[in-house]
Amino acid sequence: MASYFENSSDALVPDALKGFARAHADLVTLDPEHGFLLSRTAAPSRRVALLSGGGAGHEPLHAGYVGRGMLDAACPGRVFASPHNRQVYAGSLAAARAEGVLHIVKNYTGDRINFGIAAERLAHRGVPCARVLIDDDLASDSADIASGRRGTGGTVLIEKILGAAADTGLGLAELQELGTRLAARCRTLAVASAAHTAPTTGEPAFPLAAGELEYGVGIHGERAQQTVPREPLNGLVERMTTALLDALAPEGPVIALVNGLGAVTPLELYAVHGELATLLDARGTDLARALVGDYITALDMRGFSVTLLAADEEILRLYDAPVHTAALRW
Amino acid sequence: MASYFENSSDALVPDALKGFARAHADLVTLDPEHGFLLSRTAAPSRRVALLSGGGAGHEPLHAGYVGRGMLDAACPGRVFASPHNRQVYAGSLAAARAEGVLHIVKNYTGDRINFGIAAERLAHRGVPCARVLIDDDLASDSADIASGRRGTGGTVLIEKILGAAADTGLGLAELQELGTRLAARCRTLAVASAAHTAPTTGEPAFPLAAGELEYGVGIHGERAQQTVPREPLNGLVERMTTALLDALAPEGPVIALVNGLGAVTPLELYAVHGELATLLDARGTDLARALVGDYITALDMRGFSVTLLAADEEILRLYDAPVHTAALRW
Amino acid sequence: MTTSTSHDATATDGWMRRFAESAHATETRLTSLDQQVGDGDFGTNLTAGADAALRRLDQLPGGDTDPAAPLEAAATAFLDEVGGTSGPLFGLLLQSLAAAVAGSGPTTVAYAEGVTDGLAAIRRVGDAAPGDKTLVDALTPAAEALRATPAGTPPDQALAAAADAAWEGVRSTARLRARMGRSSYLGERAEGIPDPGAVGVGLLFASAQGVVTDLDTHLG
Amino acid sequence: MTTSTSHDATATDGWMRRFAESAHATETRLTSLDQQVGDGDFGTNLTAGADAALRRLDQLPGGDTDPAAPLEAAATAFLDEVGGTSGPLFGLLLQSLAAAVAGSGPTTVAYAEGVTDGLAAIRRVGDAAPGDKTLVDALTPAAEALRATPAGTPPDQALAAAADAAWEGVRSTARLRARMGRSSYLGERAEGIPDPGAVGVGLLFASAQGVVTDLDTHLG
Ligand SMILES: Nc1ncnc2c1ncn2[C@@H]1O[C@H](COP(=O)(O)OP(=O)(O)O)[C@@H](O)[C@H]1O
Ligand SMILES: Nc1ncnc2c1ncn2[C@@H]1O[C@H](COP(=O)(O)OP(=O)(O)O)[C@@H](O)[C@H]1O
Ligand SMILES: [Mg+2]
Ligand SMILES: [Mg+2]
Ligand SMILES: [Mg+2]
Ligand SMILES: [Mg+2]
Repeated sequence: MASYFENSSDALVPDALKGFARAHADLVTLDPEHGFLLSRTAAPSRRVALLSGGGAGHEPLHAGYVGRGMLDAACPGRVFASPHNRQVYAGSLAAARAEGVLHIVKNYTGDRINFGIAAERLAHRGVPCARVLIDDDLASDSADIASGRRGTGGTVLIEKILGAAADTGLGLAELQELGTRLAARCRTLAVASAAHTAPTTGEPAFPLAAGELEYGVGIHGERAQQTVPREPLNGLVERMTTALLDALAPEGPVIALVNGLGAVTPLELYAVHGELATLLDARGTDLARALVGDYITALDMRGFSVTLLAADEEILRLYDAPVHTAALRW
Repeated sequence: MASYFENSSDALVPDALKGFARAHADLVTLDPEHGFLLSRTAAPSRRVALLSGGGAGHEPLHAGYVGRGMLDAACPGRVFASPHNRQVYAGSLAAARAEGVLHIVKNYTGDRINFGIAAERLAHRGVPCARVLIDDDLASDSADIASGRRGTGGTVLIEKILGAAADTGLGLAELQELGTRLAARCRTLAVASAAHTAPTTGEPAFPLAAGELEYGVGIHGERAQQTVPREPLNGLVERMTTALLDALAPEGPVIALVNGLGAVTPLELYAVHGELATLLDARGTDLARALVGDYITALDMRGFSVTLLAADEEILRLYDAPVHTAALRW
Repeated sequence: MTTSTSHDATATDGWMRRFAESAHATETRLTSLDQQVGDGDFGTNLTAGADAALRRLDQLPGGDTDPAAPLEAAATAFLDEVGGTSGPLFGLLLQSLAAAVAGSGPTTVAYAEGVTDGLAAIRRVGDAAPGDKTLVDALTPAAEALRATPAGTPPDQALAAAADAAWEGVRSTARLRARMGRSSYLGERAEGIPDPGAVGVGLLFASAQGVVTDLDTHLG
Repeated sequence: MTTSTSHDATATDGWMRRFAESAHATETRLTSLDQQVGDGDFGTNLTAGADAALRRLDQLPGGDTDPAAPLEAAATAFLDEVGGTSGPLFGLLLQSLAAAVAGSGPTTVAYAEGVTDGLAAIRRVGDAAPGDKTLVDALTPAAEALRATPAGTPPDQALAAAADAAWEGVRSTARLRARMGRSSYLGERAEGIPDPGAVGVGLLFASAQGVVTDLDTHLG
């Protein structure tokens, strides 16, 4: 018997969507037939709708980011599985503004294909559509991996910033250009001390000894390329921060996301944030903004990720713009 | 080696507080010597300060609720241990308004004694002080338990509502009366499918077979009085809801809190919420407001709690008033 | 088997129905191919799409004379109701065919244009190039054959040429090592086995002439 | 041992210093009592408070003539620097004593008032009643003894009477089954053993006269 609280493993995602739509009826509507969530509060100033989606199991991503100042629609697939192109197509038709719809897609083959098919269908219907591909995961930055870096924590920050940009009335090409620029300025690293519970077996998705850490995990419970011995938090965060700074070489302020992958506690996340802030201070990097909490998860994986986005004044201004969704508000 | 990400087990709470204060420097200041957090944004209209506290390990409670419209100060103890009376005393002195300070205390012997000692000290200093005792846990409602019901999920709702009431300029006795009335109208039940990781051993705090559930757990990883076989979610939530409604017999609208105890996923919590809403609809109970998420945790326990508060128009109005803290905003 | 010098709604409807029959007739064989180079669900995915297409064909208004309608119905069925990678890709191909037919009528030129557009869409979406051991390896020669057919050629004859070219492409995939999709993880072990998605493309074009029940003659 | 007909700052300072010495002299025995009925840390908690009090006494300005100051210093030490249940409860008692002395001088009447207030605070905070096998069982008779002492009695004599009454209370706890605090979980197993917190109260009052090194005479 699986250890998830559910009626059946097939029912969990649709049941959760129903409950989500009920809890946030002021913010979203659910189309249960096509399986997408639509914002009820998107700004009238938008000329282009923002739509994202991907496998379930990463909540609050993406459903939690539908609402004013962020996404117009979200299409959740089954757990860790791409949404069907039909969901994306139907959600895009429902959300599209006068100048079309921008797809924010995390770089996974299934997601690329299904969003791509939806985009082809939209083109047949005459609905303008463009894509921003998020590929911020530093651990998959390797010549061996033909499919490219995975999309992870950066998605949250980029969806926020693009939401604010869409509210200012930018057009499709401008939003795509901004999103692509943001993706290039964003890198993430994740570690885990225990795997998520596999929905099918109720057992940990992979074994990991007490003294070991997976260094460079993704958000689907796949093992990392490196298993390393545990070390005190300051050393671990220093290693991650150094790698991120080396990859990004930020010249201006940075925005940080210290993200829980599911079962890690807020105590630990805030301790990570403290170490990160101390390290950035010491290196003279301006930690201008930060989010600490569970923003993009991998079911109940026991781990965390650190994302840095090299910002500038314009990006900070967009980041600071008001947002009101189930999971992000200011 | 413990499975928490930390520098050492003694350092986790102080490190987390430092990181929290850094991440939310716009909302709180930390007094590291005395170990309390103080709001930077409390409304000037308040005549009485609201202070809460308790063992760490329940984050975002209470630190996450310091800020405009909720707490003026929070005093976290070590993990699952009462704060020292000195923290409460010093925090109260720093926070107190013209008409004193209200202590919101969860009903545990250690917390009662330490908040009580602080109150005696405040009286010696001439600072008016009163207490609201939260004892909403239905599972500990038994003639055998001389110490009375434990304080759990209701704390979050009551701190929110009292915060709004304090902002309207109520006096100490009025706030105490309101808080006591709210506590009487609030009940919680919690279940778990796996214990939290014991900080000292890195092992689950108690064993639980795959097919079993602890029915009626608290927030300190103590076992429940009942171990029951797992069942589909709708049956489980129905059992919990029936017990809560029997205890409260609400005649008007209710406010619900569907709360994760740590490692349970948002998917599961929203599925719980969907079941709860369906049951309340069927019984003609008006589910007027709801919160779904991790609001009061037990480290990384795999479980959830359901809280119902029997509201009325006045309580709903206070609940709806704006709040801006690290963990609760509208 | 129908042979006519020009296509109409009856012809495109018959083509799609025969495609469904061919999928069912070869399902076991398709499953076993995908078991050898993939995850074994290609047969199920293709027949699921075929059945969904039949349901939609049956719902078209009787006596409908729009030759694009059956293609459009099949396209929507594959796009909307099939999981996996191949189903929606077949949907894209059928959608382009339907669009071209809707624009220029059910002519050889429209088929050439539709298949060319469909191939381009599939490549945009799936990022596979010829030689990657995917259905692109059957679709590319089929599109070339159609474009090479003189404009006046009857559509059935043009589609027969496309089928021949597609089967040739299918046979070429048996010699390839996969680079895209699931079978790319198998390396050498997939050599010698034709790509199931490519076989599906062969079935599509061949079904314009008649139902395919025997794959062996085509896989050679 | 000092005996004087009226207390001053030297007397209260000496009292607190002797209390610290008594705690150290009996620490091992206190530890073993708390091991039998509690978690074994009472001896450590009491000496930690005593040492913190000594540090604060040493920091008082030399020649300070305020008799409440040593009591206040000890109160803050126990309130602020000791964990566990008993430390801060002793702090509450000392705080009430200091407040009464600050109000009415170091008189018998002030001590009676301070101990009575301190007991009330401890009961408000800890919810224990007489008979629950806690330090309340030593403090209650001590407060009664002080209140029964005529107003003109020298403070040392009044405190000696309080000590006698406290020790009587301590001996009574050996016959009780615990209802509050940790030892309540032990049921019958704690019978026959006096409550360590109550012993601490005996030590406090007895230290007004002199350092206690031998507990056995008092535990009887
Ligand atoms: N990126 C791609 N581009 C084009 N065709 C592809 C691609 N990836 C896989 N295919 C085709 O899909 C076929 C497998 O389809 P199917 O079994 O339905 O999908 P899945 O691999 O998801 O189980 C392969 O034989 C191949 O022809
Ligand atoms: N509720 C209470 N009220 C008054 N005194 C109490 C109470 N609970 C415990 N005590 C006293 O505290 C003593 C134990 O103190 P100590 O060992 O410092 O605390 P802990 O039990 O936390 O380890 C007991 O012997 C008893 O006299
Ligand atoms: Mg397959
Ligand atoms: Mg498959
Ligand atoms: Mg003890
Ligand atoms: Mg102790």
